[in-house]
Amino acid sequence: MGSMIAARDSSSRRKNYTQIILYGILICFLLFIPLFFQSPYVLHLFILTLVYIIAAASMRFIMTSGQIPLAHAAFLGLGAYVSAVLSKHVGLSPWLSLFIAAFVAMGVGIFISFPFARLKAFYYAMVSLFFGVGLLQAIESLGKLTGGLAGITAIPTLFNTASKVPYYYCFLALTLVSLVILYRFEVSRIGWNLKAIDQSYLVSSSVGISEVKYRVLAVAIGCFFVGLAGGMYANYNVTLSPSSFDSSVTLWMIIYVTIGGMNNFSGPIIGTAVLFLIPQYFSGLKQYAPFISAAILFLVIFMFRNGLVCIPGLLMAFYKRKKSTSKSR
Amino acid sequence: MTKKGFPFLLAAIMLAAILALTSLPGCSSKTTTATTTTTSASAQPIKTYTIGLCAELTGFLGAYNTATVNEAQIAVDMVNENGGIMVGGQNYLLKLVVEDGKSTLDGTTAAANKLIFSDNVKFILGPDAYFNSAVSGLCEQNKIMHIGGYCTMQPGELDSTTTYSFLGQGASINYFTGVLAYLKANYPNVKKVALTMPDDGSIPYFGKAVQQMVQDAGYTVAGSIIGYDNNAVDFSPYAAKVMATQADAVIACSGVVLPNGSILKNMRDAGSNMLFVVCNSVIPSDYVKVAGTKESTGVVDCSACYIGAPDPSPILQEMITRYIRSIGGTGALVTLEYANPVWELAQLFNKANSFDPAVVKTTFENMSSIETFYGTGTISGLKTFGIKHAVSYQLPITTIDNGVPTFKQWEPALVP
Amino acid sequence: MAESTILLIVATIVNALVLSSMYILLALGFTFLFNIMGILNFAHGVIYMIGAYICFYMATVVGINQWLALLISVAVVGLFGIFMERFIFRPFFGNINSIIVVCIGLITVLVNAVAISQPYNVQVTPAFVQGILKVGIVSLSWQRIVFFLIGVSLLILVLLFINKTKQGLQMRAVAQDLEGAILQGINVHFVSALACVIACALAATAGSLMGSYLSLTPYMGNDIMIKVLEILVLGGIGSINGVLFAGLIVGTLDAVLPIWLSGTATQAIMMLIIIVILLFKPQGLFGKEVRA
Amino acid sequence: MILEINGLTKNFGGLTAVSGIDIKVNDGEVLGLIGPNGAGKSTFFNLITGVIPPTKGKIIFKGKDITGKRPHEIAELGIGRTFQLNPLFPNFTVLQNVISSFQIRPRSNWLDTFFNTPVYRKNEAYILEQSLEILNLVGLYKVKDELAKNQPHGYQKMLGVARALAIKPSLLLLDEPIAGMNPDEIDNTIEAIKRTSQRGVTIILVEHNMKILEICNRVVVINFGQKIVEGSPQEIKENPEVIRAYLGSGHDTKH
Repeated sequence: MGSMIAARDSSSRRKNYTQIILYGILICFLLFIPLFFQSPYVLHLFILTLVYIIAAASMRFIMTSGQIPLAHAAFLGLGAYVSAVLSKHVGLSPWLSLFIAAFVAMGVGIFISFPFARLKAFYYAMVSLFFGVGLLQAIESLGKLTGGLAGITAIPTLFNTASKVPYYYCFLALTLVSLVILYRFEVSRIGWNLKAIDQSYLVSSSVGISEVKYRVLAVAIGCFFVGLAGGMYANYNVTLSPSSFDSSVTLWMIIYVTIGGMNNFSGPIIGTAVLFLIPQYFSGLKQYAPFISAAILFLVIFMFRNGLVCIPGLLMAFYKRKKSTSKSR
Repeated sequence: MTKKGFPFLLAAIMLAAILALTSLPGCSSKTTTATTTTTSASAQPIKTYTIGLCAELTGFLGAYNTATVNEAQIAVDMVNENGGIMVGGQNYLLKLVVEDGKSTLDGTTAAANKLIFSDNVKFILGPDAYFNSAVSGLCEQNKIMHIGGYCTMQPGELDSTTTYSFLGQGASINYFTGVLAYLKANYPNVKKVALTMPDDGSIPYFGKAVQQMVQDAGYTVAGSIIGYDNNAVDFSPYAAKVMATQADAVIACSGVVLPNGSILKNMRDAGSNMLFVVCNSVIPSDYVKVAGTKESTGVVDCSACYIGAPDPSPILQEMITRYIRSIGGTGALVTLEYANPVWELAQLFNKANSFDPAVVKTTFENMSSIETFYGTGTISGLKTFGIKHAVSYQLPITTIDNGVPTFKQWEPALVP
Repeated sequence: MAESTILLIVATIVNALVLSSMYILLALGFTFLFNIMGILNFAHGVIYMIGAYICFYMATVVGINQWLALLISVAVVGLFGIFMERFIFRPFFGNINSIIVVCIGLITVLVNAVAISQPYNVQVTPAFVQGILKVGIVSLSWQRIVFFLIGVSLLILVLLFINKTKQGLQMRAVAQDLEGAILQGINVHFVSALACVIACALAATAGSLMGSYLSLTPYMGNDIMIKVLEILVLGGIGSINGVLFAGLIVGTLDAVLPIWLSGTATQAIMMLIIIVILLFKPQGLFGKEVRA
Repeated sequence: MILEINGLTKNFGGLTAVSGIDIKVNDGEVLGLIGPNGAGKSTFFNLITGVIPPTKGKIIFKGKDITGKRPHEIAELGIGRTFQLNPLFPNFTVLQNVISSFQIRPRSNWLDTFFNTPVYRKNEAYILEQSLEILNLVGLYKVKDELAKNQPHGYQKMLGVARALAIKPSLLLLDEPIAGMNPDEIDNTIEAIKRTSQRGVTIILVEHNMKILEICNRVVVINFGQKIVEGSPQEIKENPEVIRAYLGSGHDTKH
């Protein structure tokens, strides 16, 4: 449907080209990052950003259907732990366990979303929050397998090297593929149906959109990608602990989405890049660093209600207004 | 779907982020670990040498580690004011760079990553407890020497695979040799003990070792180890559980002050007089804070927390003086969890005459004793960890009655 | 029955009652806010923490009587409630994502400010009431009994306020039908601010008391926030009776479950119980059917 | 006969909203369902379309029992409906509203959808053409690119009809299609309903505005959840029972 609506726009063809060129430049830029930065630490930050971008984008995908998945960080943890346990204790290849983790997360997501599909709005959000907390505690209480609160260490890694460059390229590829898939879902009829359910499940069911089916589908797709992100995280980071996936992480993921812009696909990407990378710059402030994140939050939420993605639109509108006022004079 | 302009923004933000990151300290290749500082007084330039400290400055260990990091800084100052260290005929001053692990394993991993790759340090001190496992593996991989603070004996913290990791301050297990000997001598009525421990995954390892030790010392352990949730809202159920064992004493193994103090308080509130034995690095007077003055009674504390022994060594005396000055407060509250590793590392540099972690490590392994703030420490641990990498030394035993901590005696402790 | 078993049972009952009453105080304020402003104030746990710290600071550093400190804490936090209503909730009325963002910002600022300003992470407010009540073999601390009584009397006060006073009536009117209430000439902003003040004051009371019963950490609000949400959803969002009932259930489970289970499994089982209840009663125990 | 309802009953707790209604609807007719507020008309629609399950009774559509089916399954069978309130997707444009409603025919499988295959594109092109045609039919073509929530009330109601038509229904349920409209809008709407009916769609409409009776072939009056009387519009207007129960109960007849 997206393509069709774009096709109505007579000037869309030219705009598409500029868009393709811009995305091309962006991707080239991302490809050259390891050449710009010799420091493994900066690459490390970029790699983590890529992981969180997948997580936040998949969270937004679920949120387009009107469900607020407050268990999303727990699913990230589920993916991470499944991949870690499979590769460390079962001895599977990390590459295999990564994808098994994604499917396990998807399976659990589907399993819970059938009963949860009865719950609306706040109840869904809260019950998924409890499920997330419970899931994490369950992971934690399996001490022998997961190391409990202390966490799990010495997880087999994807590449047998201390260098971070292969991880960067691999994760960049995985992230781009995931984003493209999520984007395709979003602009396809599936994505539109999710948005329709969000606006009115009653009306959408009256035209034949099955509420349960699409809500489950949204959770399944979202959980698959967040599970994948979790697996990537586990097999890159080598260590895992439950506290990295607790409910405050979910809330931060919602912040990534909201600050970036909930109504736009690039919202979570921009939000994650800004809110994950910028506070790192101030990490030298130690205990005072969290205030920087909070300051960004307040600034953006009070100035740009619709998130950072609305800035170009606002600028353009400002520019146009200025032009028209100068013309009228 | 309005998409126009978003690639622009995306690119701009990425660019901004990248530009910001390039100016991050340590990202530019110019930074080296040894920098020359010109001092006006001496003709010979004195260089500084940076060592890393991985600590949990925020999160549940936050305030505790802030204090221990403060001590580590004092120890560094003491080393520097005594003339620094001498390596290869060159005089160096030590510089401490601290990274925050946020009291999570992943945060600690990130902090260690930052120390290794961004601050380019070759020696990492800290962190404590199970967070060590996040650092040990990385240090092994990158051939960085690591001296941890406290150990809960979980896999990956210190074993034969972590050849670059050491424990500079006790090993948690050595507290028990001291306290059990003290209990035997002073509390002959105690026959049955209950054990409490945070349910953080260390029960199968640390808990098992402790249980074995307690049994070997001739005590019966009441029931199984009582594991509590570090984040529980209310600890009174655990207190009720401890009281229900009707043991003569309860030994609080590892864990931070909040749960232990709360359990103590709830036990006293409910009218139990059970002897409360604390075996971990917690400042005794913190118990008084958490449990209350009246409730803090009948407590035996064996930890690295020193409180007013009559005969401190000169360096300990110095440390206490400076510490009191630095917090501008009252009372000697010293846990020395990171200060001892600093002191040990300074000695090692002088002795090894090198900044190569492999050389320093070998030097450490070949030594049999090393000076600490608590007197001479022995290097051992082969039986417990499968590797001779743990420093143990005498520990102070303190009792608390009616909210007043009293130093009793030094108790020699040894990690087998 | 063995003596130890009796002791365990009595201790557990007392724990359950005290915990429940404090949980209910918190959850009641939270429900108030939700009913009247339609806002899920995720910062409620932090308000509780701030209340506890103000009371602690007044009682130990300034050195005044604990009860006076409690009143000061309630007053200060209540005023903060007005601030929150005006500058944080009103601009984002009805936008749940934005509210979450603002609340997280608030939590980050307050928690870290407290964490930095405190030299040690663990503090305890001095006991409000000293002494132990001995009944046969059972000993109970007076403090717990008093806390329970305070909790119950505050609950009764709040319920009386809602049901008997003009302002309470206005609140109920706003909760039921916002537009209708506006048409009736009710000052909705005033009612919202009042609800905010009451919610914050209740949280501050619970915090101050719990600061002495448990201990203070900058992070004490996080876990209690989950409890509040559990109570809210279990009771049925917006139902006052639901809060009372669910508060009792959650408090009791919290006191009972750790007796058999070791630490971390407790929360998992707790969540399982709540989710199962909710799957059978999707609107909570006392919730109304949502209109289509 | 397209729809047959036997003894349909719904209890909400102690309250009986609909009790034992029997109605037969013939192919191609326009059936009016009238009754005062709270007579159970909307509940009746919700029961037919599966939004709420009936307590008792049977609903047979084209010879098939559809009692207890889910709303989207009933929509797939070809029963379209509009709503009294929130009749649209507010954040979609008018055109998107209609396009989104094309769920049933033609249907691309999800692989086609995902990979944007020629089949999918052909289907979507067809859907676009159909949607524009429907918008023409209901007279909303001129506002097709505007957000639905910004439309006046009358347009929103018509959009509800357009949306219901998108599922190509053989039976269309209209819930108060002209309530709250001004006379102009009422005329337009009645025209549109007539046009729709001429295309062979069976229509049941609920209304308490008597004006709608002009276009009905047959009228059923319900009150307190029960069928009072059934007949041609003329008969209904003259039926004393109806006048007493409905027209005389405070509602003025001019309305």
